[in-house]
Amino acid sequence: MATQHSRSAARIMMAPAVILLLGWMLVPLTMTLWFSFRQYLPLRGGDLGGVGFENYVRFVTSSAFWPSVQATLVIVGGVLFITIIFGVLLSLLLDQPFWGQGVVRILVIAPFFVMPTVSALVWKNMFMDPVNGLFAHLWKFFGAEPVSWLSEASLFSIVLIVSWQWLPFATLILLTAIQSLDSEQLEAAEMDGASALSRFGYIILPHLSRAITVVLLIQTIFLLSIFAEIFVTTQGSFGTRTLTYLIYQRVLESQNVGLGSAGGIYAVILANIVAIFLMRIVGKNLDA
Amino acid sequence: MARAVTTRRKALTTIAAWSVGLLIFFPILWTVLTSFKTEAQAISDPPVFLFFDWTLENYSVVQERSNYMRFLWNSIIIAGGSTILGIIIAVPAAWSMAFVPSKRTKDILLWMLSTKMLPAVGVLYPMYLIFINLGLLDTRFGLTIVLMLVNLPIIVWMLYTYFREIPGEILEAARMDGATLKEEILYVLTPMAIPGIASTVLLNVILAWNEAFWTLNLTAAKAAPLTAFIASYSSPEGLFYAKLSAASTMAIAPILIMGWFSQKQLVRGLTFGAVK
Amino acid sequence: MGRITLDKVQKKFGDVEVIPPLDLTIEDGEFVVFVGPSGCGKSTLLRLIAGLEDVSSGEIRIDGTDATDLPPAKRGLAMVFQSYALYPHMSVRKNIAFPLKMAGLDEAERNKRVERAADVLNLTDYLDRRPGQLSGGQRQRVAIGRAIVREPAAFLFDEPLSNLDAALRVGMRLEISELHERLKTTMIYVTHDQVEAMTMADKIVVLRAGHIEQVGSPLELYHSPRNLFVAGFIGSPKMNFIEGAEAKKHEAQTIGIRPEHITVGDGPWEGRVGVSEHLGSDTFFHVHDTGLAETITIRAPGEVSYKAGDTIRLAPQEDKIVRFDGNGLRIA
Amino acid sequence: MGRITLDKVQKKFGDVEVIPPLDLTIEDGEFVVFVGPSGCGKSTLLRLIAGLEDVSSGEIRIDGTDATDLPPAKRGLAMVFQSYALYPHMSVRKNIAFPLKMAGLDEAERNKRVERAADVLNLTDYLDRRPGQLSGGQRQRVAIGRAIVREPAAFLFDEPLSNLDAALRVGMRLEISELHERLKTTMIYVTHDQVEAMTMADKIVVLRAGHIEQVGSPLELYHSPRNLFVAGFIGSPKMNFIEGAEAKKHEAQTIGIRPEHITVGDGPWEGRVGVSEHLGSDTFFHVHDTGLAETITIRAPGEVSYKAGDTIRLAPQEDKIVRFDGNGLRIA
Amino acid sequence: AELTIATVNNGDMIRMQGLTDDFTEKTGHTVEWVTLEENVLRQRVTQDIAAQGGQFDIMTIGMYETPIWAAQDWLVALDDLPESYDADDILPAMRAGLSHDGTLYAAPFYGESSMVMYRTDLLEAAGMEMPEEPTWSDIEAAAEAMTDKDNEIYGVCLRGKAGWGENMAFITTVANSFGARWFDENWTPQLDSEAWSEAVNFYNSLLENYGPPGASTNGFNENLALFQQGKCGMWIDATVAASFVTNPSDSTVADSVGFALAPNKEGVEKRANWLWAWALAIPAGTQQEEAAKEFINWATSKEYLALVAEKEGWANVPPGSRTSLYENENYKEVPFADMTLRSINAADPNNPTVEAVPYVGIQYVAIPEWAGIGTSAGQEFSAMVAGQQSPEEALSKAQTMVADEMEAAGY
Ligand SMILES: Nc1ncnc2c1ncn2[C@@H]1O[C@H](COP(=O)(O)OP(=O)(O)OP(=O)(O)O)[C@@H](O)[C@H]1O
Ligand SMILES: Nc1ncnc2c1ncn2[C@@H]1O[C@H](COP(=O)(O)OP(=O)(O)OP(=O)(O)O)[C@@H](O)[C@H]1O
Ligand SMILES: [Mg+2]
Ligand SMILES: [Mg+2]
Repeated sequence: MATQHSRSAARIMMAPAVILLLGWMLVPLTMTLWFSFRQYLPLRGGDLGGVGFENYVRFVTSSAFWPSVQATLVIVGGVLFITIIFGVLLSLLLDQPFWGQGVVRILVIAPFFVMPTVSALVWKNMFMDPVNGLFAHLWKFFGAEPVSWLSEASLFSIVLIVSWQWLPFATLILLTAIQSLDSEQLEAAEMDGASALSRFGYIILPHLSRAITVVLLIQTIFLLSIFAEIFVTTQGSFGTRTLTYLIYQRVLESQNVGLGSAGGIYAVILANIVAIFLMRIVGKNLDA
Repeated sequence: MARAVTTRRKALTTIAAWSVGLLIFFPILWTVLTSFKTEAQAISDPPVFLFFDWTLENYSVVQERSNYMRFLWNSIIIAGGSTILGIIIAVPAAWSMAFVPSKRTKDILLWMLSTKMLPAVGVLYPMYLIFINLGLLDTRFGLTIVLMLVNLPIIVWMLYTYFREIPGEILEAARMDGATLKEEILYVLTPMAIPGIASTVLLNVILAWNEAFWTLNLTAAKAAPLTAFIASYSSPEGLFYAKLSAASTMAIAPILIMGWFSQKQLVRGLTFGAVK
Repeated sequence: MGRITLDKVQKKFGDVEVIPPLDLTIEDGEFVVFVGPSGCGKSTLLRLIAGLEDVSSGEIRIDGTDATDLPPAKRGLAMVFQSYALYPHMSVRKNIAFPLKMAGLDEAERNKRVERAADVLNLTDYLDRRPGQLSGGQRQRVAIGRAIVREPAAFLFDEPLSNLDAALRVGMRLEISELHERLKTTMIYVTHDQVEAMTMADKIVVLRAGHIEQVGSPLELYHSPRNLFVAGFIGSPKMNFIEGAEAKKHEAQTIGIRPEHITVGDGPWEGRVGVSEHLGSDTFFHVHDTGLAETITIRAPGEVSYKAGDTIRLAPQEDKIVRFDGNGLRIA
Repeated sequence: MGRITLDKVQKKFGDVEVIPPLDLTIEDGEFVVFVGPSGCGKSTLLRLIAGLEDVSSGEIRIDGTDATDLPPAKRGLAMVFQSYALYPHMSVRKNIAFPLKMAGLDEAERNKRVERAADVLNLTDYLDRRPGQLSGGQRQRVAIGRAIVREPAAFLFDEPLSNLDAALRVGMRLEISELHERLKTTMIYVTHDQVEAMTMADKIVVLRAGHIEQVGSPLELYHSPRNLFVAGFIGSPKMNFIEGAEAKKHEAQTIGIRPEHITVGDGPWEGRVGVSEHLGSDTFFHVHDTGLAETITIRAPGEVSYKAGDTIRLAPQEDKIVRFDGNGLRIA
Repeated sequence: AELTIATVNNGDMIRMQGLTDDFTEKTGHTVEWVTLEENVLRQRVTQDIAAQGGQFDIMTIGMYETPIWAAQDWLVALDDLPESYDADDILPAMRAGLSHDGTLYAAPFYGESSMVMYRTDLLEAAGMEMPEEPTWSDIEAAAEAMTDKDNEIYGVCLRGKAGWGENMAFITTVANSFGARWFDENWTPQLDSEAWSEAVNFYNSLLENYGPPGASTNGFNENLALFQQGKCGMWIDATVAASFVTNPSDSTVADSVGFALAPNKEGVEKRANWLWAWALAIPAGTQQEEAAKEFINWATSKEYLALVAEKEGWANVPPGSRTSLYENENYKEVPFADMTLRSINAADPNNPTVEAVPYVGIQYVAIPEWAGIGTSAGQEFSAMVAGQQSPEEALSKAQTMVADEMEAAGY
């Protein structure tokens, strides 16, 4: 496959994608880096001069910073946890023979197509509203005090909404993975005397590890930057201010571009820490 | 494993699977149902499920208020355009990675993916300035480019995983048969990878369709897609569940229907090389 | 112990009867091979015995007790799969120990048994590798190891060698035969390769479309095939079949003569040499235009050499000619 | 025309020299087979000739002109891949026509040529099917068809039969041989199956670790192997090698004798029968405890039968004994 | 020419969209509407104006933005509108709030203050009456009397949703009416003052005891929906809400709503009413300045009011912008007209608090940092209403945060 000719062709064909992405990454990022060292306040006339690392210091020392990192990690972690656990269970269920598999699959996949904005609006208003929401009706029906989900259990609610959107994705990937398991392996385990639970633990789960890694990677990429769900539901209140949202507030609400840019650089660093960490696992798992 | 599954067990599984399926689908179903209610029925206590006076009023209200077709058309153009553009750029790149791998291939791939982790808000301001200078604000072209760039890493990765499964021998055969590189990709690789390309296209149309940050921030009137349409409904005054439901239904229906029709393709391809 | 009896065992998939009711007894310690063309039901039969498929009707007895409804693990049988079905994420040691772990043995005991099995199978050096790091033959042995440690009443093999290359296949064939010599455990072995069947079996069961065509020792099948199907299936290169006048002479519808039973030189038949295949030890000539059949294949010693197009005369060994009637059954 | 000359051709992957500088000439019209153990560089050599890999140094000439830097398509060679590499999305017709289309032929001409090739290969009825709807043998033929239509200077085959089952393999082997008879085009054929090599080749090139061990006709290799490696590689079952006192007697470091050249009965050697393999036509005995080598394999006629443990006497045919010196080279 | 107009998705604006044809007919200009939810709108237009994006020819902005943007020369002055426009007809309070250095920079589309809306039927049933100028004690007493949680009737609905334009607008007016202020004359934050503590504690206990569940996520729209469903005894909010709660097609309690001035604390002369206008402004640098002016001339004119009155009835006319409207005989029949005007007139953006302050704005502080400060503080108070922290904690966090922000902004 590898003649000199094809190698140089490969380099040329890779170039557009690499150059575009490099530009996409570098140009705005460089500008962000530049802003982050400036006192840049558009509402006060724009660039008011360099301030060294002041923005950086201010951003981390602000009382909102660590809680926002924590909220980010809780949301990402929570959604990953829920989607993977339920994704595995659901894919096991859907892998069994039953009537109407096609239809159920259509039902399960549907949330994936829903815009984040729409799903957040629907959940917030029609389900989680403490007076008119369906949950409130349900709670009242069982004689319980309705919960104001978005304030009393804000992080949980957001995790729930986001999980609902991503569960189909996890389930589908895991289901395909389960279906790709060589049935002879399960039979061998059965011959070896493994119970259904042992077969799950010793055969199916290890087989799924690769798929789980992929779910982990892709979802993390998307979850680190969730925005619409928070913007629509809590606007960052009740401890749901993620790093992304905090930066948004700095840049757009306070119109402090310098400070926000410093936050952006921190987010890039956080993303890269997570990325390196993920790539380690994924790289290893994808090789095997 | 192919032992006779008892009917009893199958029935139980059926019940369980349908229950879970309906539970997951319920929010969407409820939204669609609510969109046909009057506002009063939408908040009635106890909630009415099916037995209400079905009305199309909400849809006409929504349509009156905003030109749905224009938003829809923009969504189609932007989602479709960015995907097609992405595919055109990604196919050669994925070909290179899959068939002429080098020591750096994997690093490049992971680097590409990592660009997706950059927080969009962090670079919004610079992007806005760039767009102003290039005159791309509120143009479908500009948005198409941005969404293409946003999703390019995913496209490359997906195509790469499909291409890797295509035996290199077939491309070599084409080469022996006298095909040039272009012909090799056009006549042999692409047709063979159609299922993979199809699911890549689908996934990216969905991602682009639902992208709500750039589409909202870089458009005004002319290029605004459905995400902007829904942004004007997030809280109209007074009772609004039914109207919100109608607008939501209109925003998600096209992609939902497309997704359902092509779900086999999508599911088959949604594996990112996770399954081998 | 490992006497397996199938009593009117029948298997349907939906409406398709893959195995029509069938009786078969496998004696303790026997090496029985199921052969037959692809899709004839060999694997299905094996899986019925293993308990991986339910019988549609009939009874399976193992050592006299009814096992028809026992789950696979309870039947005391071990199976080696065509794909080996090794657990890719476990080391060789863990793979082999898996059935023991499932049986609840403690670790010390497990290790002891695993090491004994590894010793028998020459796997000691590979115990800590993953299956992905092993060659085909080694994987094969791990699969056997996993079967051995359970000390089963019988081993079931489903085309265990079909994924190996020719040279390795010969080696593994010998290893399995030797293992059987040593353990004297009942073995049921599925293959569609008749060389394997011939060289390994105590008893061959020839299947066609779920029916048993013949049961017998390899040489019985070679010398006294019950019908045309068995005659054609057993022996390589294939038996030559001749119909028409020549068959009439022997008062048969069809006569069969194996390539190794035709000598070149003076004889009643004449033909033109087509392709000849020199193996060194032997040469196979494909002879055309004999007026008997399209091609007559003969086996000659390695030294014999003809060019394509040469005309040669052939002499069948009259006593080796097999006769078949109109129904394809051998006339004794 | 199809004379291919390799002149000091060398191939490195990174720092690993897979093919050390090597000379080889393939004459026009020859059927040359590359054999050798897995990983010895057969495929690499073939791909160098095809132009799918760059040579690290040296020169490849086709019909006298330097082809070293020509792209694959320009070399006028056609290749049949192990996996057949058919285009799954094209009909058989389109598959076969693809090289013609790439060469810019018009449709009428393409169809004419495709139909001619299909005729030769008995594919006419399948022209409108997709490869996925064909059996292994048919796919094989389509792959050959795609090679034929280009009327190449030479055909390159890389283990084209290794994906087929045993029975089909024999059939296809014959077909390819017949094709060569008919077309008389140069063919280079890679296999690791020595039966294929022996039966098909005009000339066999035995490779080991990128080195050419011997080049010669099948019978030359069988009768006069240049060294221990070739002697062991060619012939099935393998030649028996004996060292020590017995070899000394023949003034050699090692002597070799093929299983078919040892007769059972009265003779100088004695041993205990181990596994015996009954093929019907022949029986192979693996004899232990001869004091000569761990196992001596012998081939006896099908009728001969001993039980495991029997003691038998063996007589080697003295004139067939091959002698090797300390370096493993045959002593002429 | 084609005008691109960014606007908020409230009823009056939507109604204007429906009437655009009239404008096109008269002038030949066409209009592209970008209708966005309030928060999204603010973000979009601020972003666009700050970066000089030039995406819009007209922006819908509020009283808060106008003076700040005008100071940056980002807006086109509206001092050359034709005579017929009658700029002097604009209510003086509105005009003051939308001007910078005495020049009008945004034309009010409608204006509002806040007032008390209450259920006359419930109050009657409780045997009470609402004075036209209630104090906070009156409010508390009425709330207690009307609350009937078993029947899902909550005495008072107030804004709890975080946001400078949501809960902070209301809380700031409460604070004003308790005699508190955001900053002293040296821009030192005053959230640690006694008055603030009193105000916030009062607000919190009112919601805690008599408010609906989930009050911490209720904004204008949520409360409106609750009130229309008959679930609120009282609601203190924007005067524009009056037309919605009295509209029988949307409201179940349309004919039993009473109005009163926003309350004050006994002895404090400032009432808790705010002043706000959604106004149309033209960003400097637009290519369509002339056409944009024509549009503003049309949309905020007396004729427009008449047009709406003709098509939709007087109750649906955008209120609060013009004196002439309140002098109109037909409009005087609208039940809330008078109270709206009184509320608006009671507000004085240039003099919002008891003690002197260095800023203008009643329910906001007209400095660029306010949006950030207000929203962050709003989140603390929202968390307080959700029961996640005490008023004291909320105040002290807000105080620290505001001090930080002010320092960062260089005060
Ligand atoms: N789960 C199943 N459902 C329906 N039909 C089946 C199933 N499993 C096997 N069959 C059918 O039963 C027949 C016998 O299959 P089986 O696998 O036993 O053949 P085999 O002799 O093992 O063939 P091979 O040599 O190809 O492995 C085939 O026709 C096959 O198509
Ligand atoms: N692209 C490559 N990069 C590095 N090493 C390679 C590459 N291709 C082949 N090799 C190495 O070159 C040697 C020869 O490989 P080749 O494929 O030619 O063997 P082969 O004789 O065809 O073996 P087989 O019979 O298994 O097909 C092997 O050791 C192989 O690992
Ligand atoms: Mg089988
Ligand atoms: Mg090879």
